[in-house]
Amino acid sequence: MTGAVATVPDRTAGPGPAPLSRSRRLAGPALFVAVGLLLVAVAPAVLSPFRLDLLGKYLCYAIVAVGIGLAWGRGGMLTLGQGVFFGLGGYAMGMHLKLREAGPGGLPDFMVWSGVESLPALWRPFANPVFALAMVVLLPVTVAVLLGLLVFRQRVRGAYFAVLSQALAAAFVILLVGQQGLTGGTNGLTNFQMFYGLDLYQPGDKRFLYLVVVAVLGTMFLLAWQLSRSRFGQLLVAVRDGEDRVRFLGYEPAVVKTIAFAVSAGMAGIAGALFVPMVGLLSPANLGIVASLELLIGVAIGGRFSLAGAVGGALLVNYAKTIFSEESADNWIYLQGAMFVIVMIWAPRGLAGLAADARAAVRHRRRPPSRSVAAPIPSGTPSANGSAPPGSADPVDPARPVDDARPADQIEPTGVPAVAAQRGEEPA
Amino acid sequence: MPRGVRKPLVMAVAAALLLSATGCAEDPTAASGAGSGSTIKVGILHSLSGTMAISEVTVRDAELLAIEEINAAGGVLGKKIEPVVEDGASDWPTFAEKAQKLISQDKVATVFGGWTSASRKAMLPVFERNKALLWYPVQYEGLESSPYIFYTGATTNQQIVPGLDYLKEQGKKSIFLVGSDYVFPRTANKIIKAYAAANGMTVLGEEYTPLGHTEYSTVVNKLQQAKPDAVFNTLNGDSNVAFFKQLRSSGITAAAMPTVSVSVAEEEVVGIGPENVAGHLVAWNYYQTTSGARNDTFVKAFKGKYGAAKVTSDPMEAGYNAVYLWAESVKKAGSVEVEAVKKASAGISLETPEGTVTIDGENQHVFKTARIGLVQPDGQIKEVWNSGKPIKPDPYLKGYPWATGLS
Amino acid sequence: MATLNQLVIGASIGAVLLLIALGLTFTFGQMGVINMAHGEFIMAGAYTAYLLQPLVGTQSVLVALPVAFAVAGVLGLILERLAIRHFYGRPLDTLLLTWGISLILQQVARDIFGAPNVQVRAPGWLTGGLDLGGVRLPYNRVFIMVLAVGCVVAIWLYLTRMRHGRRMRAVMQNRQLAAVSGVATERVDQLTFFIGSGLAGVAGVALTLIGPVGPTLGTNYIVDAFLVVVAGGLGQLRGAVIAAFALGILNSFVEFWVDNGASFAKVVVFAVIIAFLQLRPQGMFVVRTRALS
Amino acid sequence: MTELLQVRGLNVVFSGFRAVTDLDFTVSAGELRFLIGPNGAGKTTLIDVITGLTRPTSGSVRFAGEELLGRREHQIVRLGIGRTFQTSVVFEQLTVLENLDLAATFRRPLGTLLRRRRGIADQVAEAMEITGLAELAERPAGVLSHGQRQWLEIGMLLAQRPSLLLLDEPVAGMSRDERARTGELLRLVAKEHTVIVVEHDMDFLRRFASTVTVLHEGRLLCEGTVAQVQADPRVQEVYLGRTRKESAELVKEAS
Repeated sequence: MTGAVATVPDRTAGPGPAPLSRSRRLAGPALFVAVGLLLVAVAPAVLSPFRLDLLGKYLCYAIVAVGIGLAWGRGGMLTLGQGVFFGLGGYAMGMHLKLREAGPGGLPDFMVWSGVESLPALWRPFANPVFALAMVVLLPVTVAVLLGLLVFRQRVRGAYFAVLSQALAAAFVILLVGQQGLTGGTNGLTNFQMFYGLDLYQPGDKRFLYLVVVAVLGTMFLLAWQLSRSRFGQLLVAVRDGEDRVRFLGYEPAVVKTIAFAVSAGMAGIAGALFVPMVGLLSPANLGIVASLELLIGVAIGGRFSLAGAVGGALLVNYAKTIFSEESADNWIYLQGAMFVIVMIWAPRGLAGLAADARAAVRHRRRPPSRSVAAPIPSGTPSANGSAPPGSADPVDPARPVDDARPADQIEPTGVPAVAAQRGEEPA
Repeated sequence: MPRGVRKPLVMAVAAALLLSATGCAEDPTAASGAGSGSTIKVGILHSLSGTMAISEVTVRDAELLAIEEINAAGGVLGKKIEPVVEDGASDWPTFAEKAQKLISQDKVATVFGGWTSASRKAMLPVFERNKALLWYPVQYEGLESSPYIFYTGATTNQQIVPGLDYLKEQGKKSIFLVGSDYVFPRTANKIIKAYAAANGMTVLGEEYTPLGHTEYSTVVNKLQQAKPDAVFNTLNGDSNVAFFKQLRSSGITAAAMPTVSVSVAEEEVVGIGPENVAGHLVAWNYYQTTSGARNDTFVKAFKGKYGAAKVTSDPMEAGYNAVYLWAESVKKAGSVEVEAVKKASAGISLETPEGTVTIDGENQHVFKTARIGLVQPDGQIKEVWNSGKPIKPDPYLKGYPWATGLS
Repeated sequence: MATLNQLVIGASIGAVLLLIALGLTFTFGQMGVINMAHGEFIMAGAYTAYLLQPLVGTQSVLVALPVAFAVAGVLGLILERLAIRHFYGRPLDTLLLTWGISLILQQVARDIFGAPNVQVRAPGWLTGGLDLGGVRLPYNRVFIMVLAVGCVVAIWLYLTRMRHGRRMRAVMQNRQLAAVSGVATERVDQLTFFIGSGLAGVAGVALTLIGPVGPTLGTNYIVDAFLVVVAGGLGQLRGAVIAAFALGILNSFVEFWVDNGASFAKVVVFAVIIAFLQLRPQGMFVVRTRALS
Repeated sequence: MTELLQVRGLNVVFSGFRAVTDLDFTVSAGELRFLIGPNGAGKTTLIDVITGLTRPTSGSVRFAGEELLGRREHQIVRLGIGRTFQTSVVFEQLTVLENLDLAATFRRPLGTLLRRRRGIADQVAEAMEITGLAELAERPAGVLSHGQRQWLEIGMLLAQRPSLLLLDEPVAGMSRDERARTGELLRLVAKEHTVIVVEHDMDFLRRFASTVTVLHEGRLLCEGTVAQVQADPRVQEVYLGRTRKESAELVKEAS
């Protein structure tokens, strides 16, 4: 009755998360270790340097995918501007590397042919390797926090947020392109030689860089995994499924969303910073609307509700793009487009959803996977007019394990807050 | 084995298979490309999708035509040329990726490709690193001379400077610069401003619009306010269509305010609509109407292969020439080996649709004749001036005193 | 004088924005479908005008208006039937789906019509301009403005005077209530998609007068169109009209007063929309349904 | 008794429609107050204003001396005011336990947010006990029946440890048994909390209400015990003095 902000210690007695059978509990870590071994030990041995470079590039995209999985899959924020954060991290790193290799007068090559005579003040601090590394994370996080607080506090969400984040990507590209002397314009930053002592022209050093990318991906994955199994992760899912209801749990959903958004932005920034030495160039084309959509589509295809699905999807989509376009330079767009359409229609929860259904079918033998695949799932944000999406009458997928913390698991959003309807808001 | 663990293993095995399949894609027999075997592989790398496909698809067509013709005439070194076509997808990193693929997977002898400066800048380190050859067929902004790139389009002193000379000759005292916001227009305009300052011309304004921009009424209004004697237009692609349509409907005539365009060729004229651009000037090294038997056969062959309604244009011709110049160099070198070809290429001279072109061994650009053309109502371009003889390429404009300090 | 001229230009840019966004206010507004293929429906309208050209000569633009409406409308209907109807209740997913479809449609156009732009001749009577005391307004701009206003009026009449239209409005405002009141929402959705896509076709025809006609035509306009709808408020005809003209005029003035302003104007427009949403988070006009007690 | 909630001079206008007019309303600490009135009387609007969902045109709402107007919803919750909704909203993907735990979370230090839940906190256990949901702790909230959901919502409120609870039609749509159970729950809750209940159900009202406030067309009509209110001719007019048909409907709705 006092209502004091007393903190209550957790009781140690009583049931924790439901115990799982040992094999199921080990499945996730086993998969993690298996994929890790494959990437660390098998891939470098089997693949040619060219293919290993490509795999490294896909892994950079997979790092972004982990962030998207967090922001979109868990948090329901359909971010179409992830390229912006990727770009901010990438440019921070690219600027540093360019300064390291600057020609006469300490100017990067493109400034010379753009007619810039002295190094712009904006560039100077990036000569410091530590500053550059810090900016790789801080720049995207800052932009994400600013944007997040501006739009989420105003309860801009769903399609509105999607369109705004897309416009952000468009505006960012235009800004970058317009400042040719500062950013290299459409060309972007190209022709990198060294990366923190690694010679990017040496296959051995390049392989080491690849391993760094694998390690970063693993770390980011574990970070996102821990976040989503924590209370914060539950809160995030709660915000996704009933943002307005969360206010009445004493939380400002805008803050919860902004944090998740900022974390995903930071991951994208780190991915961009690794992309630069891995691929050897960064241009506005890598961060525009199309690039941002491609980042997203990988997550959608892999399965946005599963972090592992997001990673797998990013790898698969980029691999498919390479292979399709190599096999059929004239018609690969058809293949790519068809892949998106088919997956979105027939596997709305992505390949990870299919896998979960298959598992469930094997385990229960009571519901064929086709039914739950065809069952529509609600979008990441609640439809605020209170219309329950079809299928939400039976919102609990038998495939959903009690413990939702394991990365490969599915958390489907449902939740149809009546609060929103009372506020007279439009469907988002 | 517990059931839960089996699945990850299955996935791991599947992933291993996938990876090894990728590895297998590196067919060891692909090494045949560079000379052994019965064919010589060459790469063709242009955007076949995305926004740049508008321009690049026909360049690929012209390059394939040249390969077909050379093969019909017996190929080079007794072998047929086998093109490997890749899509740059209007995306610069993709250009770099595919260039690397052509070099290390397909082991091609050379690559013909690129259009935008950005795609060239993205590919440049790939070719330099692998010591492989790129033939780049489009006019560009100069200030570059990579030992592993051959530039068969015009550099600035073969297109922009003659265009300015022509305007000066016509007594135009004031100009307005309109361009797309990317590297070529910005660099070109820097050169134009230096030229104008040295030649008593005033630059009344400089406007850049984003690539793909289609709303030009404000730019046209600025032109109306500034009233320049002429407009120097470095817009690219789609934007030209919108610009000329809107320029015309605003009542500005070519007679009152002529524009000189450096990225509008026969092909673009079709898309703009000849009636919208008739009477305006363009600066190139080749037109479909350029006289000469060699051009007649080129135009005839191109229409024969791709349809009578097709037109030929400067970048297509430059791509077509690039294949012939490479083949000529290979014949002279007696090998497709890169250093040998580079060495042999110096001074190679060829009768091409645009006239005689010669490779300048110094910078791997080619001597080209500059031509100013007037767009005709039928969509063709009539030459109104030419430089008389091929101009020596000077990518850094070292021979122009007013240009010191530009690079 | 230049200022007046810019005002006129702003209004004509606004008319273009309105035309391309009008269809979206329906599909995005009513059904929450983020139709990335809307740009390709615009493209389909433009190519319709191109295809009719050899048949009906230079008046093709006029003939093309209704035909393009039908062509794009049917395309939209097909899309709705085959794909989008599986997506109701999860509108955000439609974005990815329709993006895939837009990629395919672009490639189809490239394979049918070739990668380069094609030409659509404007009728002779659209080539001149109207002199308003020193300010010249090209006839094709007048035509686009009249067309935009005409479309708005037609839609408004349809929504308020026709039975079908009133049903559509009912579904827009409260889908569930409409459904339980006996409105066949599925039919209404089909009709909405037909009309929304058809309007894109009309916009495509109009755009042939001032811009390029090629496979990537739609990508030039799609982001602007979405911004208009977001600024205007979902499903709000009035909001879309005001937003389109406000953004058009803002654009034209920023571009005119700032040197090299075309790029800058786009950034400013984005910033203004973010700022605007601070004041009006749900767009300009929100349907108010009073809190139920 | 100390006045916990004071509403003074409240006016709420929705685009010309006056939902609440010059309303004064006071609730003392420890009270169990029922809020009744016909549709459109302004009951839910009043609750919306108190909890920050609706911004009034003018007036003041003070809670334990603090002005509530101008605060955002979550800040008001943190002051110790919790509410439920007519249509219960729980997080269907989360289990009952997780729902309750989440509701209790904001009183914990920030660091616990980043950790996984281990064990059950005291207030969560209490809330489960009092609502009788302990057996369903590990079930996803999505499988609960309508009544169970309402109890879960009330449980979530209790886990928040609020000092004022606002319940918006807690028994609407419930079966007779469920209503009785909810009434018992209400009695238990009211022992330790101040509670305001919006309710239509006359039967429920008679059985569990102590003080009743009647709203009509946005104004305070009268206030008093159930008996006083029922005897008030104005109330009878509002409820019964209409056409028979309407009253019949009202009765139907209430039952």
